[in-house]
Amino acid sequence: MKQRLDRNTIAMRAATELKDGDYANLGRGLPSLCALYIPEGVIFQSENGLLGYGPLVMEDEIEKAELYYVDAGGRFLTPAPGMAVFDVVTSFVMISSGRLITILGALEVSEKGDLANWNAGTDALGGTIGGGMDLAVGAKRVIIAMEHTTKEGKPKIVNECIYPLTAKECVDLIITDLAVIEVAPQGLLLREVAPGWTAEEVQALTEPKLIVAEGLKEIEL
Amino acid sequence: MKQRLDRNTIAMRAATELKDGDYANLGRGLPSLCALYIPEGVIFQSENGLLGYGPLVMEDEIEKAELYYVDAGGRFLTPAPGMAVFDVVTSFVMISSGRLITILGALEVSEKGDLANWNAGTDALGGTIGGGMDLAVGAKRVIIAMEHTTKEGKPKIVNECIYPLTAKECVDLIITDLAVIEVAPQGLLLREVAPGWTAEEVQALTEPKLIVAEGLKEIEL
Amino acid sequence: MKNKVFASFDEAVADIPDGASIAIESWGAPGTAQNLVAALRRKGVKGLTLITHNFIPTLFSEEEALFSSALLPQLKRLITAVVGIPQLGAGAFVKEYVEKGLEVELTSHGVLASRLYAGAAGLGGIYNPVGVGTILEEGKEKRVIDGKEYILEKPIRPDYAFIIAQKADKLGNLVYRGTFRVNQPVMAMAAKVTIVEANEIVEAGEIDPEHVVTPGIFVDRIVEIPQEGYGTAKRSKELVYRLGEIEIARKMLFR
Amino acid sequence: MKNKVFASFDEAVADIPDGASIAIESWGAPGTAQNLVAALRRKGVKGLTLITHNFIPTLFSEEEALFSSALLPQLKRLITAVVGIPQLGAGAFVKEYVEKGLEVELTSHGVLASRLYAGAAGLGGIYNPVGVGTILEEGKEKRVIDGKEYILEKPIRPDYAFIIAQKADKLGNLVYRGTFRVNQPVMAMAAKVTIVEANEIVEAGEIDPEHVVTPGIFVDRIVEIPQEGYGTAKRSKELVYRLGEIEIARKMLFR
Repeated sequence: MKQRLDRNTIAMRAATELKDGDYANLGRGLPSLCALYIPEGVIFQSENGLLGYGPLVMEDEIEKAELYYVDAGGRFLTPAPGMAVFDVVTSFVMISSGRLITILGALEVSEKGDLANWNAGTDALGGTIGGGMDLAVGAKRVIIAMEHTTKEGKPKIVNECIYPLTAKECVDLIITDLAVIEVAPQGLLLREVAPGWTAEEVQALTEPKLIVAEGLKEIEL
Repeated sequence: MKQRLDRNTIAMRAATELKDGDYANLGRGLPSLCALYIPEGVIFQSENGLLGYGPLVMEDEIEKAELYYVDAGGRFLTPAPGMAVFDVVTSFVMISSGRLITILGALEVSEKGDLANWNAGTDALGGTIGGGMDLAVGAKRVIIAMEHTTKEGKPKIVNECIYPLTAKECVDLIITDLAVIEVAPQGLLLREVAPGWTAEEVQALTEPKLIVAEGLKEIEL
Repeated sequence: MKNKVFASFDEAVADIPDGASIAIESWGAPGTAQNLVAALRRKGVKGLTLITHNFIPTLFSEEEALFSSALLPQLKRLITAVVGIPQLGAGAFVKEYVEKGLEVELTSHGVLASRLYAGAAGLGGIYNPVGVGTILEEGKEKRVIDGKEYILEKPIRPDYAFIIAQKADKLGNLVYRGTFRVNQPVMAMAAKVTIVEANEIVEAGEIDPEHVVTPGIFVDRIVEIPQEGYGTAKRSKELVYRLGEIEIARKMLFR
Repeated sequence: MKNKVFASFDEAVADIPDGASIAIESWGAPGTAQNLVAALRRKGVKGLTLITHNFIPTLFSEEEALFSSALLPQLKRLITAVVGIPQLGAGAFVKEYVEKGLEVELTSHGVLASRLYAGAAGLGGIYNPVGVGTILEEGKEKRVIDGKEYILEKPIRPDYAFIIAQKADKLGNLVYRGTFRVNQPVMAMAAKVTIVEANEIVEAGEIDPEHVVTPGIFVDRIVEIPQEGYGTAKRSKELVYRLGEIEIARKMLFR
């Protein structure tokens, strides 16, 4: 079996979508790894009311954690110069204002860019909504960072999402361990493939038809 | 001709409606005079984002004015301990929250408690709206302090307002130079008359029918 | 000056009746008005509607920390954006109560914030694009405005809000600390009666007017958190260290 | 760090096209971004929509102070809650322009604030009870919700906001001073591009994170007000004293 990108490499590739001066909100799981690779000058937002914070407190330095700065996932943060604290009304104005780029994980993304990422089942109590729907609707750009297929090998890029939706037609770019795919008006545009993979091989693991972009290339970091 | 209360006495009577712990927003003109008579512990709000300010800077002490505290009428204010500064979104939440009592002036008040106080004509550009509509709709209690009749002697308490409305069915109490009248579910309830005036004499200067309250008394201060 | 300072948490919640609606922030132990939650448990009122962004099980014993979920047995209705912790099976811990009649209304965090704002501002409803095509639109009016779909969301105007502040002056002006500000300012504005527990109560004038976050008009009752009370810096810090030692909590913190 | 600091007011407004919509607070001279207003006059763009709470005539010569009304000849449309000064005949001073085609949309101060919030929050509309039975309801949808009448108000999302701040850091975090905060925070949030003139620009980290009023994400461009510029404390103080000497201004101040 050919090699796929590991989680850190997916995060690394997703991080290249951000540049100095961008404002970013990173979702849980894989997207949160992007923080390790994001270029200087990118400013992070946390939905619970913090902008411009410093690095996460790592697991082995928990005793250094300040009590009063946590992110939306409950992780401790370090303060940084130029940080701002605010309430959630202001925070969700930020999120809805189109001034943020968000990198989110996904269970499924549809051909039209529908996103399902909060609940892997049919029971509404089987997942948590949080601020993900707001981010998916309000962000300037929604980038998905995820594995291309489920653990069972089934496509996560699908014709129609089966799981409960987070938002309709919201995804702009999908970055996986196999490919970089743009959600374009004409359909899903395959822009990059993992080293050693062909467009056909990626298509075989993707439910909707992919349009191979002119200048298709290998994922570079 | 019998004597009517002067403007300061109307303001004094209106001020007795407020007590320690109340939050108040005073309109322009006659209502602003109430500030001179209001008991200690009443806290003033100004729609441009100030709560708990101290006395107005008087005309002859303008050089004492701090630059950064003005009220909604552009008058300079002195700071007071426990004051809070905020933006107008917060200010109009305050105004809409039913936590404020407002004393406003009026051109006309109708039998049902409709208020007209922003425009004495038919031209929309002939008056200024400001925050008066918000106060009239949102306040816990709307008290009107005004002269009972126009300069020409015509009733200002009318069956239907002719001037453009500020808000419908919003007035709770009318305090004039002749009477104190409650806007009650059954109609206008005459509760107090100026010293030496009878209910009939007040009625003669009032367009809608007044209901004389049990225990009608002279205005006391 | 009207006295807003209450001597005990029990007195501060004494008038809360069965069936009341209460907004409580619950962003971790230092962001929850735990002493008021404890008092409401002692009082034992039933049929409550709880509005809380995070409804998550307490990872500690009740003597150590209380989240808003400590009120679970007293609830009739729950409005929340986060029910449970994904790693712990999300909302599974409320199922027993759902079977016994608990109503759960899920929302998103931003929609909750804007509904609380709408309640505070006296609005009748707001058209929000968040939730279109999701379970949030079920049973609600939808409408296209200028070519875009929106859901009509109703304001939330709780009977009470329980707030934890870093500092309160005697007029009720509040400041918070760090990310535990969260929904508290808008909950304080939206509620009919706002009850505050503060780490410190100071005289009027000791908070710079420019730094007040919640102006005193929105605050009805204030109780000072005693040294041994829930939510003090010392106690919260101890919990943080304990949290670092709990495997499941590590997964929460560093997932 | 991306540079938000512009060297001149003219550069900061250089891209504003004919027909743009601009929100400008104008609560007296120290609460108006006068230097940006002056730059926009110099630029001479036409067909503007101005959103301003107070649209009042400048009581001074243009060299002394500029309110938002200094843009009157460049406007196509005006949205305001206060047009003119009652003692000076209210909106009479705009009549000449109305006859030449200026559209004036009157609103109330609170409705303006909530429409700016709605624009900032991406809402499609809000049901506000203020204005029912008044000229504000003309041409708008009305609706009864839970027995009460509301007007459907549309969000305002200006292309630009002109803001005056007491202090800005280089990331754009702002603090204001006293009652000149007013509509500025919500205008900065609602606008697509926010341009700030600040009495002082400081390094990131020099404003306490807890005291930031407008977080830097909402601020695109910052220009420092020069010592001789409009709106400095010295200049504003001089105006205040002059104001004390003008009969009409006295009536304004102490009516």
